[in-house]
Amino acid sequence: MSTPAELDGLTRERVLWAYGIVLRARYLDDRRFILNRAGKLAFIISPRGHEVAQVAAITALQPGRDRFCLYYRDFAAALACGFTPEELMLSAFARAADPSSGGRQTPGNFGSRRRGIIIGSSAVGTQIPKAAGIGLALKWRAEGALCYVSFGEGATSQGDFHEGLNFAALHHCPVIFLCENNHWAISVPEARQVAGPGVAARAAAYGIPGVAVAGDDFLAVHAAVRAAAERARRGEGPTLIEARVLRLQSHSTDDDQRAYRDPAELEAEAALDPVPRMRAWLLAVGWLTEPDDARFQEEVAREVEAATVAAEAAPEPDPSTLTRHVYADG
Amino acid sequence: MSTPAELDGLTRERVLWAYGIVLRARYLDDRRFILNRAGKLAFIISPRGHEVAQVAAITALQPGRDRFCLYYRDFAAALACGFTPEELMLSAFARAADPSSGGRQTPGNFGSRRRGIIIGSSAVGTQIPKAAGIGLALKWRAEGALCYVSFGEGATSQGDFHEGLNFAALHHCPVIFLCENNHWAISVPEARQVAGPGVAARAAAYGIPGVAVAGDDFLAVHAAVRAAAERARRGEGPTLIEARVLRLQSHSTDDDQRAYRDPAELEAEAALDPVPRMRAWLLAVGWLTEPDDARFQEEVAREVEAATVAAEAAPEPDPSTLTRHVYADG
Amino acid sequence: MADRTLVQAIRDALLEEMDRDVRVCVLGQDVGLKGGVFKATEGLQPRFGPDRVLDTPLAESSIAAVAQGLALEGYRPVAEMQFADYIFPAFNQIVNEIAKVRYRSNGDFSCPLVIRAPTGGGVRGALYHSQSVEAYFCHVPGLKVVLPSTPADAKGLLKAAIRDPDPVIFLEPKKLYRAARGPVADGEGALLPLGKAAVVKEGATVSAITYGYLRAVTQEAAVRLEAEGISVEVIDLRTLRPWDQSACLQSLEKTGRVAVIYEANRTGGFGAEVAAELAERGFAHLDAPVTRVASPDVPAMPFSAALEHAFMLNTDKVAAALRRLAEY
Amino acid sequence: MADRTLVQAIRDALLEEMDRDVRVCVLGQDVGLKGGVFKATEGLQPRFGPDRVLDTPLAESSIAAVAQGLALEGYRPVAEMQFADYIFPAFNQIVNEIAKVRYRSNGDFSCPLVIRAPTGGGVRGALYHSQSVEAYFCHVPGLKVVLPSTPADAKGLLKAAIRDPDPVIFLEPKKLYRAARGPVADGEGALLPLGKAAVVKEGATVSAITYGYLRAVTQEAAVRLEAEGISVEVIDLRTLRPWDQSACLQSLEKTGRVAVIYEANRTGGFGAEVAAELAERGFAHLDAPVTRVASPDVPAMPFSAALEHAFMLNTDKVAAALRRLAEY
Ligand SMILES: Cc1ncc(C[n+]2csc(CCOP(=O)(O)OP(=O)(O)O)c2C)c(N)n1
Ligand SMILES: Cc1ncc(C[n+]2csc(CCOP(=O)(O)OP(=O)(O)O)c2C)c(N)n1
Ligand SMILES: [Mg+2]
Ligand SMILES: [Mg+2]
Repeated sequence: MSTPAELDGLTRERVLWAYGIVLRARYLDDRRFILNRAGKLAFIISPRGHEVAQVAAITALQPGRDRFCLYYRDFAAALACGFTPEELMLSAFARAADPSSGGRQTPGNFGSRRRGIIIGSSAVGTQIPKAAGIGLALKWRAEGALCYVSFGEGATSQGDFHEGLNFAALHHCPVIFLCENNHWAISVPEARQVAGPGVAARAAAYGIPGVAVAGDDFLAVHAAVRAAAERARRGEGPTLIEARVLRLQSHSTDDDQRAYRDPAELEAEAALDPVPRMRAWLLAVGWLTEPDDARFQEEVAREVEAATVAAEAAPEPDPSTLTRHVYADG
Repeated sequence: MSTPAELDGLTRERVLWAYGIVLRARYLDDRRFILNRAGKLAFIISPRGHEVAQVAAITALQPGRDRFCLYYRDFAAALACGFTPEELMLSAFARAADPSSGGRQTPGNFGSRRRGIIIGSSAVGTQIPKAAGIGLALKWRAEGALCYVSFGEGATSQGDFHEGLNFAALHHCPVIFLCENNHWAISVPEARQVAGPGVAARAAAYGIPGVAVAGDDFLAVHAAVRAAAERARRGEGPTLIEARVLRLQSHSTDDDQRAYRDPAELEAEAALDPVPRMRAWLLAVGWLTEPDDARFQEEVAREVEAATVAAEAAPEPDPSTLTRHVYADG
Repeated sequence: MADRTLVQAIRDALLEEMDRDVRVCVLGQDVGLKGGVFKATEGLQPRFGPDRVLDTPLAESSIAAVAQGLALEGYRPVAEMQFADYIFPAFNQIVNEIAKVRYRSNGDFSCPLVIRAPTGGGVRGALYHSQSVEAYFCHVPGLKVVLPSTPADAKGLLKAAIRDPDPVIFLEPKKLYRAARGPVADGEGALLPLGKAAVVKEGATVSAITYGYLRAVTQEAAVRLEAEGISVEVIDLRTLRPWDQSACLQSLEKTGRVAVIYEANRTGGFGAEVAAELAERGFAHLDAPVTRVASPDVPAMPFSAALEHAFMLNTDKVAAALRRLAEY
Repeated sequence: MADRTLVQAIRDALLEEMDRDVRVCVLGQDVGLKGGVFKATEGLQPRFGPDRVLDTPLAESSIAAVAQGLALEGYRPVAEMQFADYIFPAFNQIVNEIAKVRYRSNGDFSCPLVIRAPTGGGVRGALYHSQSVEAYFCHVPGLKVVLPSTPADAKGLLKAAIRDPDPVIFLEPKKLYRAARGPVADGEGALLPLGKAAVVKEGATVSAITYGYLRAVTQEAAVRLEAEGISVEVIDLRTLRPWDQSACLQSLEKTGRVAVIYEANRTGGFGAEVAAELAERGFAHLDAPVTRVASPDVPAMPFSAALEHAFMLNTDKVAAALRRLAEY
């Protein structure tokens, strides 16, 4: 990992804030798994292994100004965009107060108009050309805002990936396409998914920059996204970034990856968990001390517990609301 | 244009055969336009400007052994694959004996099971991933056959283009993807259609060879397709070829390109008609003499006239057949 | 009141709405200099520029998706699909995305946009330029579906669709683009509400409920039957989702006999919905079965003039069906 | 006769057909080592290898297109769409290509393939893992549509679909994958013809026509009503295109009262076709309106257990509707 010399405009405070988000994501995830095993949460998609890449990317952007088309694994990114732990727990419990969908969608479909987080769906890849359209609008409006859209490497196989990149490149839309390449789409490995030299290399087909970065390298991801953002804000068009990450959990709580993956590989990957690595890096460069970290973690644990209690106690959607919001007048 | 030294396995006889096909395509096209103006043919899509590229490509393949997924502009390619002038006229007149569809489809949707010409549709781009599937079957069968699929540069914008290339590349399917890039999709110019460095360059995204050739250079197109065919038959997978051609007519008889194209450009392109250029080349290298050519053209004109007369006189489909062939038992 | 063809009325609606509201923009294949393959956007690009009248790549999924992105950002896009037959690559974006934006966000987001497409046959368009696709969209909560049949309706309903807060699939009977001509009001006076049927002709014996190209055919059949002493009430639905159930039921209660006449393949067509609903809600008033008159169940309309003719409903076929119903 | 769950019966059908005919192959996302997200293809890849049981990229349009290519070359592909909600990216390939191959080639080509997809709700799958999509395909001439509801039917009909000379959309009610269990025959004895409904329970007062998950719900409602003295005949359509009109009409003629019960959104659902056709053809025998009982017109089934429950039909709702109909 890099040293503070490469910080590229980042302050210690900002990096520690990002670390706090990463910790919240991890603590929340642990808590959700316990709740899932206890039969209290029906379905979880874990960001485990992706957290550092997600938070590093969002830290390079401007929530409130920019637009975000997140995908179902972007749990840590959603926190970085401003969702609170309690809000995400409301969504996990499908409570009425879930700000994304009032309990209508599975957790992982993040949306908040005031935060610029465009409501997603579970249909893989659909957000990619949609982001091109949002980018076109932002270009027309010319206020320097951009649209960030993320997806897995599996999504790059969809026709919508191609159509979205072609459109955004043609019209120099201010869009950052970020692929969180964890090398698996449920049980399908990258080798049976992505023909050719890899995701980042596909940018060249559209005449736009393609950048591959190690997703556990906070500074590298941050720098790539920051460069892409500057390019976008200058009106030079989109960038495709491939952050190489690990999927340290099964695809979802409905999956068990031991059925199709090599145990030795799983073990080796577990040792590469980016969260302790980020912590070790911050300790090494002296931006974090062990006692500070302990205090941090305690705070986060308390916050997550409070969020869980509050969300669990929150009311379910009223069944009479089932038919609302089909049209404007309903 | 190249000289016979580059002939790459082609005999004089074979090239003259190809020239004959090119002439037939042109004479038939001229005849169809007259019939269209006379109100006898409802709709034509002209191959004008594409003929040499089409015939050069097919001449490098093995009709009868290989599969062909042609698109609506592949009139000359259809002739090269074995359709007779009379058959194509039957299709233009929507006669019952039209071998492609018995008058059910607009002319240009070529199909003939015994000739390996896979029945197409008018929906742009759908043939591309279908060809990947055919290629997979041919790979499994391992008899050295390949699938040739052609399309315009407009079709490369469809998601199906991406999905088809990705699949064929992943599975090393014996497929030749040939883009007839005439720089226009009806009125949309290539610059508003294809982002980045061009169609051939997109092959790299899938790790397959991408080759751009001048579509009026018979030998160049032939050599590119021949190399792709050898590669495919060796089991090394697909190739993407971009043949740069001119659209010397409006998109179809429903279009008038003078409404959206620069008159000077149209005039300049008319001077580059590949058919007289092929003739000039053959005369220059001595494979064709003026008297032979005159005799050729006379023959072709007679053949086209006979085809027209026969097709016009052929019976229309019986209305009672409307509901046949919806399912196997009907 | 100007005299306009249906396609001119469409163009007028686009032009007026773009003049009225800078958020309105148009996108699609060949909508720019060419003005669309049917000339529905003719002259718009010179007037509003290549951004507001945007020639897109040949990729319907992204056309729908880009329109959606623009709508989410506050624009009012009108996307053109060159033929309704080519809307299917965009089906996922329309059904899974556009239609569900409001619902899935619990009302936080909306997606006001219009997708226009020429529909139906009778112009020798063959299998891929003749399809009637309305049924696919009428089954999708979150979408509205409009299918006008006169220049005045086309203009008034397109203006309303553009101003509607929800996504509208706007299907235009291509056979009528130039064939239908009539008086059309200017500006606000042209506006018509979505969801209201038109009683095209009053009658007492049979109610003929139809839409699109078949409105004119049904009117002709009604005139013919009038001479035979059969009084036909002709209703043009105009909007298919939501459709005007009360106007149809009112007519049913008067006549006790209903035919639903539509151009699509019979099985699973939108006429099934109309027939099922009216047969259920109007049961007590029916003197004869609610009858469907539709196209045969073949994959699409063939190119051959003979086969096209065999496929399409016409005045003879519709009159015969209405006569049978009156005599039931 | 082995005792199998519905998903096991599906797997058995695939395995037997692959054993029987080397042209049969399976493709889709995660169908390989994982055996599919519902385990419908479990154990097939180890047995038949990674070609005949092919893990595809995450791209439904190409899954359909590749299956089509294989079918055109004489293979008998069975493609899996991971959820019916994700079949829409393939809509163009299915509707414009696969369904029309035979027709547009005037019978020269055919396209025998099966597309399997888990359908329907009730498993907390939310908006994008619960949709009922049958109506979209039932409107498409050239396609057949099957939607079984018992292990024996699932096996028998899947085997028939694989052997059918035409393309079949095979929808599997995911709520029943493990919940439905019953005796299933081996090999050829399991085969069932497409297009035949099953009279699940005879009855005299009301005909309840249904399919899929709601077959069991309707049976429960029928048992409950029997205790109240209302005799319900329950018919499971099993195949939706072509559907068994004569079995339904026969029942209608007996009872004079018909309810069509389906899980999809009411408007434009396949039940509209059944209701419209029966109300038209059975008119003279009807003592009450043909009644539709369906899900509300909201874009899809929400995640929240409370909202999911509010969305779904259940024994109470179906019994209430049947009671009303009997009392009409
Ligand atoms: C259109 C569509 N097809 C299939 C699915 C089912 N599905 C959900 S996630 C997933 C794998 C996605 O893999 P990838 O894009 O690599 O993202 P990751 O989950 O690895 O982060 C699949 C197949 C879906 N949601 N949408
Ligand atoms: C899916 C689809 N969308 C739109 C059309 C209408 N259309 C027919 S040909 C064409 C242009 C195709 O251009 P290109 O692929 O470059 O081929 P060319 O005609 O130039 O040879 C369009 C837009 C279509 N046939 N199919
Ligand atoms: Mg992945
Ligand atoms: Mg072109």
